[in-house]
Amino acid sequence: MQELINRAKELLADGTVARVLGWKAGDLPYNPEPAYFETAEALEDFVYNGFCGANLSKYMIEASKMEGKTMVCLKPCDTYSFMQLIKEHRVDREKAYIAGVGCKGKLDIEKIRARGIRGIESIEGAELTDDAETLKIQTIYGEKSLAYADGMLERCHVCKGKEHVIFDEQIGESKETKDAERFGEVERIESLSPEEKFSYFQSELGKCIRCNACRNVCPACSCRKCVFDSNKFDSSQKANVDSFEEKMFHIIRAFHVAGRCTDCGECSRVCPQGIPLHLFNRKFIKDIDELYGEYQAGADIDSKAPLTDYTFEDAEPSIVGKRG
Amino acid sequence: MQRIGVFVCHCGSNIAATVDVSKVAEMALMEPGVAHAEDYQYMCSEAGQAKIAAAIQEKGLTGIVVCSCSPRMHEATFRKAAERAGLNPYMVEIANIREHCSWIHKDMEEATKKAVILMRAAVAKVNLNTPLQAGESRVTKRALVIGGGIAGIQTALDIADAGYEVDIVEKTPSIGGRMSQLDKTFPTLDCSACILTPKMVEASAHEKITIYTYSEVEKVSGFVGDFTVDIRRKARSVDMNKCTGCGVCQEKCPSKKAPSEFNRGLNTRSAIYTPFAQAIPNVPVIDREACIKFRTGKCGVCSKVCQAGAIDYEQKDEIITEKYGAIVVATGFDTIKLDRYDEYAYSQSKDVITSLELERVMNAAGPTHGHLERLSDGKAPKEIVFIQCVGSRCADDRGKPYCSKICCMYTAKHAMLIRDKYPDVNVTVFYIDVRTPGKNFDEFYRRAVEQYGVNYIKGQVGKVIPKPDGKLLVQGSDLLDNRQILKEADMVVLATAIEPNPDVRKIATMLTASIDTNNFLTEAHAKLRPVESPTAGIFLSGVCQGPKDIPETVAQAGAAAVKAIGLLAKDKLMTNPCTAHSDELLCNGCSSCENVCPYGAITYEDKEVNDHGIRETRRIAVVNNALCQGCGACTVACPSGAMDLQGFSNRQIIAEVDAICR
Amino acid sequence: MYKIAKENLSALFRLIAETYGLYLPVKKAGQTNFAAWSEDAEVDLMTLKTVKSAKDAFFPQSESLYTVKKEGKKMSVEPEALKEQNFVVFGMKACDVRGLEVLDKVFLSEPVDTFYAARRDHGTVVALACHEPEETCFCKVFGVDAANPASDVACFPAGEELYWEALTEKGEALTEAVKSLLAETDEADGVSVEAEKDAIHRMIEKLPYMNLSLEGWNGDVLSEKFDSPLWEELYKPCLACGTCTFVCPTCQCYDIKDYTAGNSVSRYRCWDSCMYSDFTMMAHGNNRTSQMQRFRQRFMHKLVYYPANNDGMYSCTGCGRCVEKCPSALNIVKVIKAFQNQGGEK
Amino acid sequence: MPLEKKEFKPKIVAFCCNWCSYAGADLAGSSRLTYPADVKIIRVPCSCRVNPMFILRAFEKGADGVIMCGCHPGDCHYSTGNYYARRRMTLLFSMLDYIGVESGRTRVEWVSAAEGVKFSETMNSFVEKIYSLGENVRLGDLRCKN
Repeated sequence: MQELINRAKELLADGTVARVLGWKAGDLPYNPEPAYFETAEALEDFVYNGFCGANLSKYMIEASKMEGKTMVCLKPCDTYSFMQLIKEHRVDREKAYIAGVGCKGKLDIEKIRARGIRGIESIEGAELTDDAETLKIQTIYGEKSLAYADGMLERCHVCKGKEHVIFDEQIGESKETKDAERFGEVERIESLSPEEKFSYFQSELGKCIRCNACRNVCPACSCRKCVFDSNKFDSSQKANVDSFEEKMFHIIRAFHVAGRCTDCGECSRVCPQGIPLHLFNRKFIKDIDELYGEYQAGADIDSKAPLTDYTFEDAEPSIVGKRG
Repeated sequence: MQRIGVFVCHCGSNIAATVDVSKVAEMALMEPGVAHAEDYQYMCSEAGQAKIAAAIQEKGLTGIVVCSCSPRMHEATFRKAAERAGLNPYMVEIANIREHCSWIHKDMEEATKKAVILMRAAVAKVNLNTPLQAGESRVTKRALVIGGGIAGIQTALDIADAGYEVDIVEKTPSIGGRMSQLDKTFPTLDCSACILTPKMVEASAHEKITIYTYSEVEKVSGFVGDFTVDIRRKARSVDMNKCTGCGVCQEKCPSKKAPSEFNRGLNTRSAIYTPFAQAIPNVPVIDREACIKFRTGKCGVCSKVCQAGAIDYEQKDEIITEKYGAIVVATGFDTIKLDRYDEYAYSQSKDVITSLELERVMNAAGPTHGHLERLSDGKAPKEIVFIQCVGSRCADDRGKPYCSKICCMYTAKHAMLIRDKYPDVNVTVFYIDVRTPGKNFDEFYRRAVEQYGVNYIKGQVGKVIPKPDGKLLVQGSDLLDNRQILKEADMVVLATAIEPNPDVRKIATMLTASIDTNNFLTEAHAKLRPVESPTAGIFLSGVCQGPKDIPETVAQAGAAAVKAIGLLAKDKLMTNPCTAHSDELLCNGCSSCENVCPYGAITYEDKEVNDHGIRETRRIAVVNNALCQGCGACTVACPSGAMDLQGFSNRQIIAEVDAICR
Repeated sequence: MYKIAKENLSALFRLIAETYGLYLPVKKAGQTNFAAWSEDAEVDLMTLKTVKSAKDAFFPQSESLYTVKKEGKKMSVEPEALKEQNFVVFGMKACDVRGLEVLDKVFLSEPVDTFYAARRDHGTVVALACHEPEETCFCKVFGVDAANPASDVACFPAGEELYWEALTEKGEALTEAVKSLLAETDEADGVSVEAEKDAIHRMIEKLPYMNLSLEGWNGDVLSEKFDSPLWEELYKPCLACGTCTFVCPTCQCYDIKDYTAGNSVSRYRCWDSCMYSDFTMMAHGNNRTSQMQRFRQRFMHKLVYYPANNDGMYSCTGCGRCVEKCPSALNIVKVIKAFQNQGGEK
Repeated sequence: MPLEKKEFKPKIVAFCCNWCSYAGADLAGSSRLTYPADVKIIRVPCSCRVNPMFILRAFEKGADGVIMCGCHPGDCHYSTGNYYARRRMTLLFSMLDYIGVESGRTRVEWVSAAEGVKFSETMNSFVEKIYSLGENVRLGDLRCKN
């Protein structure tokens, strides 16, 4: 982290960048917030640790409109989102100085809370430099501990790899965290009966409060105005009078980002109701991989997106019924 | 709020017999926005149109719905009627209660209910219609004809005679097509070459016609009036300007083993060749696969003997890009492959041949110099059996379901010619039906039977068995006498089904012209627009549209030419106003729409916008309305809904969905 | 005061449900929210904070107001019936109970929101003292006592017992209805309840946000706060999602929308969020055009406008849900602290 | 006393492209090839105009089945529209299947202007399938059910 701060100070000092986009220490041990830093003094509050899960690439849409370059701290998976945004002309590459920051897996406070750990005073072992495999958590109800991996975000268990697909320089080390199959859960659901599938999604989506956190955090959902907010389709927004509205919203949202979603997992991270929203996107990714060839959105700048491409021999929609 | 008029057509009894039309009109009055509703016997008639006009003017209607036949029939009629009455023509919607309702349902109550729903959907849509203005686009006064057979030649001549430039693109080294391979033509027995060659010469000499032989259409873009076409001129290896057509190169060429395409592979030709003596242009090409120079680098005889110095081994394919206002497809046909008809022993015996091969055998310039002989041993046949409908009218997927149309007549021709020239040869024809609907056709056939004693047997041949002595044993049945027939023959001739040239699929895709399951190009209307493709600016000439004989082909070629001329005669075309447009406040500039646009109609501009007080420069999609054809691919690719299609807007379609599901 | 063994709670719920509608924290697909009780519902009283506050029970996220039906050319309007059945909300916490007080001031003052009023009239709140307060809690800052919820019935969990104390007439009525399951208490019980309350108070003192100061936040500082350059800094990480407003026990803004269902149109209202760009959108556009303005609005409303109009009562209860749920780790505490620090520096 | 069962009359929306399938439906009509009146056709310029939102919208408003017809691959009037439509619908249908909606409720069929018979056969078989699946209860807004 110190290396990152030092580098940020240098780049600010020599005028390479006008500001730094990173994370500012929070007032609790686990809530650093995305923040801009314009001076060396401000960087005193800079933090980069296991709780810096937020994908900062979407902030670059606004930062691209600002005067001068922004040094943006992107984790390996965040760089895919950034690349995709360049591809869609939503960010300006020239306005970004990309610090590819190392990553050893990001933590999910909800996972820690789910262990019944509450009244948290301090957390040890969440620093990037720590080699500790265990989180030591001091609470007002006593000290607790948790294996780092057990506190990790779902997405880190199926990590795409620790390579930055785009960067100006790489700072800090990474550690492999992948220990699960990316499509394991999707396959499990696929194997259920229609009734079981339906009841699974009914209960998950039944929690949705239409708060739009998933949409607003999503780097692929970068529309200036979402269709659900405009009158173009006469589509419902905010309301959840009927359970259909959540289904409509989440299916269409996933469809709109299909072939563009990098599987960054932010949607699931921010969902206040803990809905595994990535399962929608990942289903599309799996289908695209199987039907149209493997495709990783944001891996490159010039590939054709699966939904704006075709071949004569493409599978017919009837394949859906046939696959069983 | 719109003031909508609903007009329900009885279509005589076509609609009224199954749909309670007055009930539909009555129900229409319940719909929001409907200010007027009536039903009438024939809405498309003068009187019907007058009713519409009167209602528009008297009731101040802002939109109308006509519940009638398919919009593909009379949408244009009603739009014009509305326009004459002062209403924007795009404020008209059609509810198709004939083809989609009265004609397919029997129960009156059910059909009426459905008609009401279709009316509602149309009313819901027209409530959201907005007046649209058609734009204009220019017409390039030049036509392209794809295929240089008799169809293409005739079309090109007719267009050129009307004063327009025409280019013919022909895949093979010479124009002439299938007709040039024929010996005689029915029912007059004219020599095919004698009547074709003057046409070929006329085309090549015509100042308005440019012929690209040994060339193929590579890419087509644009739209009616303004197509841009890339033509690949394959490397001929002979300089067209220098070659005098003396033919010495062909004579001296040491490689003479390539099968002659023109003679259907029955003999061979040299590596440097013109397909036939009357070829136009009379400039040979080098078949690089067969040429020793190209295969081994050694040889070069042709270059040495060519006094004009026309041989150019370095020549490369050349791409020409040209603009056209109209395109005529005249890609013709080929006979089907017979590998799935093993029972006729075509692949086993040289003496089993197709009728087209027989044409070459009977032709003086053919492999046997016009002598009727067995290809296996050169002996004169005494017994010839013709088998009809090989692959035509076929119920299974080995052949074609359709009648190839020309076989009955050319078989009668062949039988007659053989009996005439070789009276000692017995000719037997196995047929399913003999079809002779054409001027002088049946007379022709009867002459074959009555005057020339051709033995016609109604029945099919099950098997042809080559015997060790070289004879062919034909096993057939005589359906009229209900008996099995075993017949020894010296030659068997198969009336092989014809199919559209296999290349037509590729060409149809480039032209976005639709094609049917048999690869024949679809006409815009089977009866009323038989020479036009549904794709504007594309016309159909000859067998690419369906099986035809020469006179029909020539007639259709002329008809296609007239349609093309009609288009080229216009200076401007009205464009379809149902094009896409992008809402600049919603556009993200993400390029998704651009990536799916087949016409390159979408570009991006950095534009200053005022988004509710926020002024900024944004990358915004801009649609070129002259290029946009209104498919709507972009509207779905656009995640924000910024792209919408006029005339088929998101809200209009949703209104229809809602009305139907109500 | 009465008591009931915790193991008898399901019997209690069954009994309540015989005469009342019953809403209580139910765990569904891993998350606990207030929901209607049923025999197979997974009741979860262990989770301190439901994801959404309990305000749903009185001010549902979406509710129909009336339906317009059309037959032929005739239209008819059918207003939605007001709540008539008595119901109990069991397991609310002191902060959420305070949330209702905030909503009352909005919805029960003229013009009275009849839908809300009907629900308040028919609803009985059974609140639970907070057994184990968490680091995100700061209700004490707003004068809420987590150990003594001000409800119709207050319950105190201690050991294997749940102590039951009716505080209002409605509470008495409910107590009467379930008396068969309640046991009388003695002095020893009183001691354990007091011990539990003390324990809660002691824990609350240890919480990180206890020293948060509201000094300087009142109706008099309107323009000073409004014009502060700090907002430009603070709002930046905000994603403009509505999570904070949707989990908040006091956010009361709603939107009114129409739904066309074939032959009828229903007019309904649903929670809106001042974080959304179309919030208070009018024909001429929007009076808050930037996210900074929208962000500022939320906190100004909670800490300045509302107290200015309601005798100094803040419309934040310190429940800490926004602290837990904000995807960008923003929250009202950070805002208050930012102004505090700035004050200090000056 | 057995409850009187209301006869199930499905609502079926068919999106047909103007150039092939709508013309195919016209041909079915002029050839008097019947299919059930439950099918209502919406004309769109091309299958690529069909937004997944339209399909979900139809289900929302009470449709029991939605079918989309377009030109055969390779024959699109706009050259490529049906290729995009094919991918879009494949993914959408797969998603619907994934969340437990019966895959028989959605279908794509390529019908040319010459295939009146196929149009009629397709509609007959699709309607039959919808009858066998019964009323759509998994997608759809309850407010539209009454």
